Amino acid sequence: MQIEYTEDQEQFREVVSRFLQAKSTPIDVRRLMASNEGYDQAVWQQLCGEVGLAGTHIPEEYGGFGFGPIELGIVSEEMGRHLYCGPFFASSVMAGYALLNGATEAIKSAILPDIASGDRIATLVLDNLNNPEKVGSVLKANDEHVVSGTAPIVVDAHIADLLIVAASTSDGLGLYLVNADADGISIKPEEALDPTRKISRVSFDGVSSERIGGLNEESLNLTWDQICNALAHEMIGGAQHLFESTVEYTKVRVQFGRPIGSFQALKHRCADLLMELEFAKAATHHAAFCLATSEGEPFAASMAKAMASDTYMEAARAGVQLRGGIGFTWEEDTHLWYKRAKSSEVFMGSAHMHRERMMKMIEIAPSHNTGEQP
Amino acid sequence: MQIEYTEDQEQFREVVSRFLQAKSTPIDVRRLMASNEGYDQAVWQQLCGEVGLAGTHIPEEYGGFGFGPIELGIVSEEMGRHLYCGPFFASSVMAGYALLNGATEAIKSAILPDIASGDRIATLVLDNLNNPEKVGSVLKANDEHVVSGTAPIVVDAHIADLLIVAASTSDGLGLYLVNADADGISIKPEEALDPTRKISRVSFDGVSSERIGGLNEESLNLTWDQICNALAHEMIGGAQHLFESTVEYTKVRVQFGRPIGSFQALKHRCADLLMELEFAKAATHHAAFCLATSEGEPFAASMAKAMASDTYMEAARAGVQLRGGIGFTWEEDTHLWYKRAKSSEVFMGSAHMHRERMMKMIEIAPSHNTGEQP
Amino acid sequence: MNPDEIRKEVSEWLDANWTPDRSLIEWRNMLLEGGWAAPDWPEDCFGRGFNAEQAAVVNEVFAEKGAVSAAQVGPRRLAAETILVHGSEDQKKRYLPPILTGEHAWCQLFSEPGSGSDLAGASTRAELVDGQWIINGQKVWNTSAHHADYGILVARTDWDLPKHQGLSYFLINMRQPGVEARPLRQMNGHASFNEVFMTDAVIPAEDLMGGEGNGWAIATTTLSIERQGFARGRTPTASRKPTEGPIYQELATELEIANEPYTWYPQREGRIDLVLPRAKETGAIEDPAVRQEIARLMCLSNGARLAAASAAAQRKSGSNEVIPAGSIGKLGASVIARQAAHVHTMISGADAMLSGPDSAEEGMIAETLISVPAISIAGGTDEIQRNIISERVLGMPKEQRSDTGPFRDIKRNVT
Amino acid sequence: MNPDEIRKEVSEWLDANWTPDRSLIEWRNMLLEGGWAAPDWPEDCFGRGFNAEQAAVVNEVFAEKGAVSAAQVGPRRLAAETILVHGSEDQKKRYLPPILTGEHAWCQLFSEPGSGSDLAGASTRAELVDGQWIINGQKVWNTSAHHADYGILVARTDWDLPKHQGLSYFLINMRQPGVEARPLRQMNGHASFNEVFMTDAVIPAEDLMGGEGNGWAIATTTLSIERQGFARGRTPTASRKPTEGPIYQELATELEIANEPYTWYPQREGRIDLVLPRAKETGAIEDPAVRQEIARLMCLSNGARLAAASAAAQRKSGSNEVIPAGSIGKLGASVIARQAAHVHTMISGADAMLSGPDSAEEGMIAETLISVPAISIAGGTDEIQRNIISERVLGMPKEQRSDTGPFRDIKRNVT
Repeated sequence: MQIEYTEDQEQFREVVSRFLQAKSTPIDVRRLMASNEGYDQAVWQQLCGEVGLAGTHIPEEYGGFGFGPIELGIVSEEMGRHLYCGPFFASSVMAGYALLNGATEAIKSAILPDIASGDRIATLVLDNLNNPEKVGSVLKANDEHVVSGTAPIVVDAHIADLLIVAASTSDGLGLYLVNADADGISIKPEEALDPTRKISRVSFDGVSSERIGGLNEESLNLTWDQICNALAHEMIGGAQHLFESTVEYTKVRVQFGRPIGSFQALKHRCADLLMELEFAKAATHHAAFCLATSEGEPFAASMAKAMASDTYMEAARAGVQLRGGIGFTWEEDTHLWYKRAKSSEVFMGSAHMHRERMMKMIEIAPSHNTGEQP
Repeated sequence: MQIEYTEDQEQFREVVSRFLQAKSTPIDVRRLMASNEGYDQAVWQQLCGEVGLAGTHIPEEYGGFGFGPIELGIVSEEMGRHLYCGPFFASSVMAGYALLNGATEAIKSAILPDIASGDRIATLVLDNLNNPEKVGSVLKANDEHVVSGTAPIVVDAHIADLLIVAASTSDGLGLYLVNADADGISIKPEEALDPTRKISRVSFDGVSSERIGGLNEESLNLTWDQICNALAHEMIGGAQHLFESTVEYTKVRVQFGRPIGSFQALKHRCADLLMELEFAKAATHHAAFCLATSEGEPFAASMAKAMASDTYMEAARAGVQLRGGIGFTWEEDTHLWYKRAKSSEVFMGSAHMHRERMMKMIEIAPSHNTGEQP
Repeated sequence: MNPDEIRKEVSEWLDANWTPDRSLIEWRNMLLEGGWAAPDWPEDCFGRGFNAEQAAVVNEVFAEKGAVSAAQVGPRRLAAETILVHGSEDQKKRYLPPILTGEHAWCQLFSEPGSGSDLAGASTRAELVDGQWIINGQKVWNTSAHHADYGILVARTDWDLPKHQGLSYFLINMRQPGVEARPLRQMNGHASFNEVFMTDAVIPAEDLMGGEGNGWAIATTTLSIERQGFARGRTPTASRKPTEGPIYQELATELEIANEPYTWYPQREGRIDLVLPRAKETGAIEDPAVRQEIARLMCLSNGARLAAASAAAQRKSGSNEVIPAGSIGKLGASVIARQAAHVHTMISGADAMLSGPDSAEEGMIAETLISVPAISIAGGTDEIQRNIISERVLGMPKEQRSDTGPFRDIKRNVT
Repeated sequence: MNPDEIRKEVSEWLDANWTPDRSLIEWRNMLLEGGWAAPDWPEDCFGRGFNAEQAAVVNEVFAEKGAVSAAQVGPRRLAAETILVHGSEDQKKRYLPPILTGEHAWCQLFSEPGSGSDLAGASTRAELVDGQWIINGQKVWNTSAHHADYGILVARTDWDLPKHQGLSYFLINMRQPGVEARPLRQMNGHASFNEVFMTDAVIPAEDLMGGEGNGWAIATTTLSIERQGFARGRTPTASRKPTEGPIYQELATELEIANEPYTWYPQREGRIDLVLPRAKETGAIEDPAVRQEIARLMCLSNGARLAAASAAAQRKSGSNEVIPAGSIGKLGASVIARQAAHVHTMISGADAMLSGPDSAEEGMIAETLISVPAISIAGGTDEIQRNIISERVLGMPKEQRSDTGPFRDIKRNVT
């Protein structure tokens, strides 16, 4: 199983990283999280236009770069590191993958180019963000494509032009397309624990919409895995930022006449955390390679999300704790990542759901590698 | 909820402790664990005769001291501390409680005095040591009191005179009395992970026996709780010994020109362990008070066993780890307690079974104290 | 006096004197004269020398009758109990009565931006100029400082002595031009602490407490009182009687101000009380993996409660065994809060992404999730508690110090 | 050479030379002459200068053809690879060939009863008397010392220098009257280590390696080789061909002796391979709480495997990023083994009370439960690994040392 990035991929990371370092500083993040929109339109246009990131994983025939889960992982990792605020995840990742896996050819050709170019913002409306098995339990569509029900948490719906709605029908889970301003749709912005990722409650009161396809068990699970792969990368990027900044802090902060990083309790905590982080990072990169090649463990994405969840929170807890009181202040930046860690922990399934999901996959395919020593 | 020992109880502890300190040294333990019998008959007779411990919790009318779960806890705690090797737990605690809760008056009067005096050794034959709900799934008795089936793990059966057998019948769980040398019984000593507590596989090939009573759900659970209470005390005693000896070791062992106990990693590990130990000890003592008064949380014994299991193992791991290579040698005494900790962890239900059992009890009685702040 | 005698005496006294129609200050002055403002204080110092059990009876009767007691909430108690131990007669007479009556609010001025865990590394400067102490420096984490009339202050009076010896303990008037308190916002959005800037602030010579250079020893008393509070938790108790009458208005205002910084403290402690209700409401209690974690939480929280009770009983019975209830309880509170947050997260699932009044328990779950990190920092970090436990209780050897010798030569943060 | 060329050459050579009818020593001497005994060694030193990938091809072909390779198992490889780096030409010539042919077994003599984690605190004494080194002292944890012909020894040659500077590295003949190896029994009943007592043991002057006082630097090389072995795990690989013929008899005997100390090593690592089969067999896999723990274990073990692969890939590509694969892998092995033991305990329930051949997996589960504590100690404790990671990788500041100055003045254990 290949686990190395190519030189091209490393260069791509460098480009993304430089852009975000300039455009998504903690000052930008604080400004955007305090705003209603939650993103900077000019930066979004640059990101889509000049850098072209919104189409990273969208095939060239639909106006994208035609890269795969690995490059999308690179973009996501850097966005997580810099806590990028914008509709990338909702539009490109969530809506994009749902369309790629479940929409008709005509719809893909009609919509994906706008998503890839950033000209239109889409989001994926799921009525359950805990478990793919539960998707479709609230949102229903009848045979006339009238959608009803409420999705309590939809990322970036407040700025979306298009809603891609997964609703259950008499023949499984259907995908529906509606304009965000269609009659009968209510989009209510919610206070989010993590104010850097805006969420809304979206209700459908008998909304007439267009059926654009559907997701069966396999394609729903694939979509979930692909979204989790991007999310896990984002989380690993955030965890790395927290970890690195925390270690640096312990080297300069003095207490009892010595840098606190010289105290063994802190050193050992950082060492354990580095181990956890290296493991989670390797598992996450591996998930991207598995998705890219359709090889490897079927549970690779769930494993990555489970490990990223635990590791990001552990890095966040250490980030606050090792800074002491300063770490708990609003003024210090640590809490920005802490909140993203906490919110991401439960987004698209908690570690505990993903561990159970891993086990189900293993039971189906018991011969798969479970990690024993050679 | 009273959580203090009386002066009498403290003095009782002192007596028990002095006796065991003299009679159950690590040298004794090593001698007995290497022997087939696993106990010293002379010490056992002193313990039963002079000190009278075998009847601690057996009512005076049956020849015991008439003490309760608190005093039994004290005895068990000291035995755990000194790793006493002998049939106390099997005969007095396990068989004793089963008889007290489930046997007819006539049988109690006939047998308990011998158990209290140590003149006869009994043991309780359970076909399942994991979960009270599963007791009786293998051992069966027919209406003619013929017992069949195998109990894979029976403590001290190899030296028992009497077997008290719990077997399922057409009218629930029955208690049966058989002599250990009765026809059709096979007692096969097994190698035990903890050689200080001998165990055997006991098979009944259609053994005619005497029905002496039975255990309903309530009395079976009470018996299980009482045994767990004694066991948790034994475990806390062992954990305390490990903890104290380990902390002392770190004060004298020098590496890098300083006592290893001055390294913060070790100090903090010991501090965490002290906390865990204090919590588990308090919960265990509390369980005894609850059983003594029939008040308090119904899950107190399960809570104690769960906490004692985790804490004893943690103390055992630290005991080996903080001694380094020396701690892993046969020559050092730490492994004696380590093996007792590991074996006790799963005896009468693992921490994980007991946590689930706690939750079941809470669901039945949701108003019970769950430990929230006042 | 036995409990029954106390119950009789306090009941009679309240029956004769208590009415909700007096002003708060008038009533509390009566309490003070009657000896009921602080019955657990010494008889020669406004109290009756009651032990904890006896004092509990007094509180019990007050609660039953709905009678207002002396001012309790906030850092004033830390100040009062420290003054009680270390203050001069004059300081006790001047400062303790207005604390009990509620006329004076206090704050604690110990931590500095450069010395958090290392409190003894304080570098706020106190210089004796013309018979007065002139104070310059910055303090932080000062609960209620913006409402406080006075502060207990640790400042450095000698830079050539070793760090613990150069500190002195002052009682400082906060209502003076040289003192400025600014609110400090926390990651959970509350601003219950302050930063306090002192620029040529003035303290009269007589408000140095316990002698120059003894600041550290006295601060240790305050910290130990504080730690015990942490281990106990500090949810204010409510009166059992309906509370109508003018005095209750005044009291409500007093409590509102005094309690404001503490509204998120129950969330900081993990809101264990919400775990079972939420688990049942969401159905998460059906999940065996969640059940394991709830049970673990209950083990911890019951264990902590029982261990604290056992330690208290042993203290009462005068046992010699050292049980560091304060530090163990404080460390336990951290572990419990962390496990509670873990369990709440499992129970909520993706709903934990929401906060604000629409979210679970009107936002209290969300506030819990972003408040628990404070419990393992405030009042001495977990790391400091583990040092205390290992060194003072277990007697494990101290590390070689890097902060000996004259304070001015010790490496410290550039601030 | 590219893989195909190598495959061709080694295949042809084996086709021309390999037969299981030769004696082991005869065959291995041929290997040595042919340059196939250690193809990854330098060309001027019995090898061909192959990189790891190239060497893997050679192993592959040997395995396919069932050809016996040079002696591999046991501490001999630690000795050989250290001599390869630090030995004199004379030492390489004298010692390396008999290691490869299997004529000489070696052991490692580093740890002492008084210096375990603190290896540089060794106090075994080496004194130069009449042109020979006279050795006195005790070593411990010496795998296979009772079978060894030679040992790599760290001993103190100067007591007045700081501790790291007073050590020298020796190659010692174990077959002499002054050396006694006694087996040391472990808590799991195995006795795979020895204590070695040296009483006026003799080492010729030419068997000091790398110059007097350079012992610590050379020992570091050995330790780093050892750590990487830990991180990799070390289950010997088997040949793929049926193995009949006299040479296999000899080889089996060699391996039996050499592998005997390692029979419990897979148990020490937690026997992850048995987790799923046991969970299914017992039905424990139906329990969601057990499933969570199994999944956690799989996350850890896959994470460790993938992180090691990623580090190896980066090393190969010459990346500058420092990934301390050895220490992280070693620390990971501890966490994994502990979690595996936890899972095995959950799966077994009360059956974990049993051991011996009748118990689960012919006693291998029981042996696992009492062997895992070793993994976090042997080859450098978890604590030492965390020090290495935090200081060398993360660049966190070192603690003030208590063991500077002349070694004779440093506090140490009374032995």
